[in-house]
Amino acid sequence: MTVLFSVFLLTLLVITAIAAVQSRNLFVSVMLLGIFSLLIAANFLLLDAADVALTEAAVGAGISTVLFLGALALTFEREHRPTPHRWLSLAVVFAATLVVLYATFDKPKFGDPGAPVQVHVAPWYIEKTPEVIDVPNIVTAVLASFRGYDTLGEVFVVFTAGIGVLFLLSASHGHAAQRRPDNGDESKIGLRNDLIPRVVGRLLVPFILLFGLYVQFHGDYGPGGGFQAGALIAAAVILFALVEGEERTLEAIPRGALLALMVSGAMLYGLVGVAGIFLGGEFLNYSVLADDPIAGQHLGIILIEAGVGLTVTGVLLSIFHAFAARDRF
Amino acid sequence: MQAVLDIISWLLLTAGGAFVLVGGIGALRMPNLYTRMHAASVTDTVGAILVLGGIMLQAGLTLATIKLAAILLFLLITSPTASYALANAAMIAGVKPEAGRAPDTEHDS
Amino acid sequence: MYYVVTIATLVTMALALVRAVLGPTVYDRVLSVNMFGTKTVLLISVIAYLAGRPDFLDLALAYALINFIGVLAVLEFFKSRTARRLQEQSEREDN
Amino acid sequence: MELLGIYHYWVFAVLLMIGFYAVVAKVNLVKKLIGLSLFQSAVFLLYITMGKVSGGTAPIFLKDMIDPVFSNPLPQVLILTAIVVGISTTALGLGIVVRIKEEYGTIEENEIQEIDRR
Repeated sequence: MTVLFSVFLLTLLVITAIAAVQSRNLFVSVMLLGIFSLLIAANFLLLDAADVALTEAAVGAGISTVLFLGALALTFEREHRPTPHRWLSLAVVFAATLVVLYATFDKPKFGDPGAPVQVHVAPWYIEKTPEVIDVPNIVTAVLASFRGYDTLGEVFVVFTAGIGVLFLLSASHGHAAQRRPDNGDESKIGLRNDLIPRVVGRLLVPFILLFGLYVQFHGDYGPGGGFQAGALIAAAVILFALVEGEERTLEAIPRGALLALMVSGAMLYGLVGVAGIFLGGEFLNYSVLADDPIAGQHLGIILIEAGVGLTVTGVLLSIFHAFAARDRF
Repeated sequence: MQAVLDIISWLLLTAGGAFVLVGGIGALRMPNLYTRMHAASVTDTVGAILVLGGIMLQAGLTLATIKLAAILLFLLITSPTASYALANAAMIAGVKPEAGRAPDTEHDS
Repeated sequence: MYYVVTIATLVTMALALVRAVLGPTVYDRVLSVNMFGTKTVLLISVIAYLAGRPDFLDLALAYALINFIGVLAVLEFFKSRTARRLQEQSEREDN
Repeated sequence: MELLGIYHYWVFAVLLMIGFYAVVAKVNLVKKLIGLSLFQSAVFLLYITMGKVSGGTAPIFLKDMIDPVFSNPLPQVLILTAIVVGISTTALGLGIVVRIKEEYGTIEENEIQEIDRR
């Protein structure tokens, strides 16, 4: 029965994707992308990937939509030109689809416990997690401890992407340096003058922050962790910015603080690794952080998850502010 | 006792499913934006109360029930707010509510 | 019994998707995105019990909160666009 | 049932190619980025699909579990980080698009090329 639900959701997924690509109105595409994200997250859940579904929920439906809209506000809302050489592209894509479809017949059967992916390292992780690390969530254990190097790399990629966006969007305008006159008229109609969303938004922000912290620190025991928590906390601050305005958000958390968050998160991660070396272990070996190896692992995981959370929050919020502060012209 | 609870929760779940479905059909079939919004809000409020209430009865007195209550509370706060903001935005943009089968005049703009 | 609710929710999601694809106004699409979000919350709560994993409810909670932010962001966007249009219009009339 | 098992992979293939079509055929740069995120999501779906074990459950120990079968946690770890990296890189792409719009006044690829040729 669950398989049938999956099939239904997957079919909806394909319809959404086609509609998103086919629409000439970019708003519509972005909104359909939001629906796409909800659908694919439901699919992840049916495929037993609760942590991934939570990440997709926090990132896809909220932050991704906000960022795309921020970019659309600075560019155009519609595609101006019809697709050139449409039939040629379709033919190429069709041929490529046939090739990929042909390849799918050689894939191991869906859900086969004997498939090559399932027999190599994964059983070892599942077997060793209770014994070596002793946290209930195996995904967190693999993410933070067994494959700590990978995650360190990912955190630095996120960090670099954030720095890149800040570089790109802090440049001043090239030829047309006309500034938007700062009159208050324009925002009279916006959400921040609308009582009901404002009150409800203000009411919800602390709860989302609290939930973000819960996800951050409950990540060892249930679905959650630094990446999800970072995205959730960033979403809470974005909600605050929507109902209270950019200026007040920047008063509460100035740009410098966001930059400090980004840097300190990545630094914290790196320092935990280096601390392992100084205490006589290898880089990112948490067992030496405390007298008891398992307590050391727990401490290490909490610290690096905190680092991940700080960096992700800082980067996503910096990107949001960079888009929002850019003048339209 | 357990059987009674089960029956009540099944009734709630089935009724919830029915309301959700009716709201969905309404959102598709109604003639213009405001009527559709009316149909859609049924699924967000009554549907959610019934479905989550049914699951709560199944869950009994556990942490899960508290989580379900929190979900229900947030849904009951957020979805009317979203509906209000949507109606407000549409109104300002000039989508007027009309009686009868108003043709959809304003297309994506 | 969970199956009945799941199927009803899935069908409603499909109907909402049809509405999102058909439009015709952007506001109809926002409406269906919002509806889609709340239906996903219900779906996930039900699936959590169907699979016997109550810890999945965290996900439903996250969805209920995040979906609201997405919808508000879209509406804020439309409102500021409408405001700009109205302003341009009044400036044109002044001249 | 045999076909249902392979359906996930088919959806992966079709989604991948829808994203690919948007990237190669569309001239609008934002649309290309939308295509890119669809492409990304297709790859995510493939990984998670491969990690599923029939009769398995999410790889989180609960107290009252007796001899549980877990789906593969490794693809989930990879994709979890990839989603956040994906949104950061998409944001970088959007940043570049915004700068292109400011310099060229357009985000349609062929118009940009025309301006460059002048």
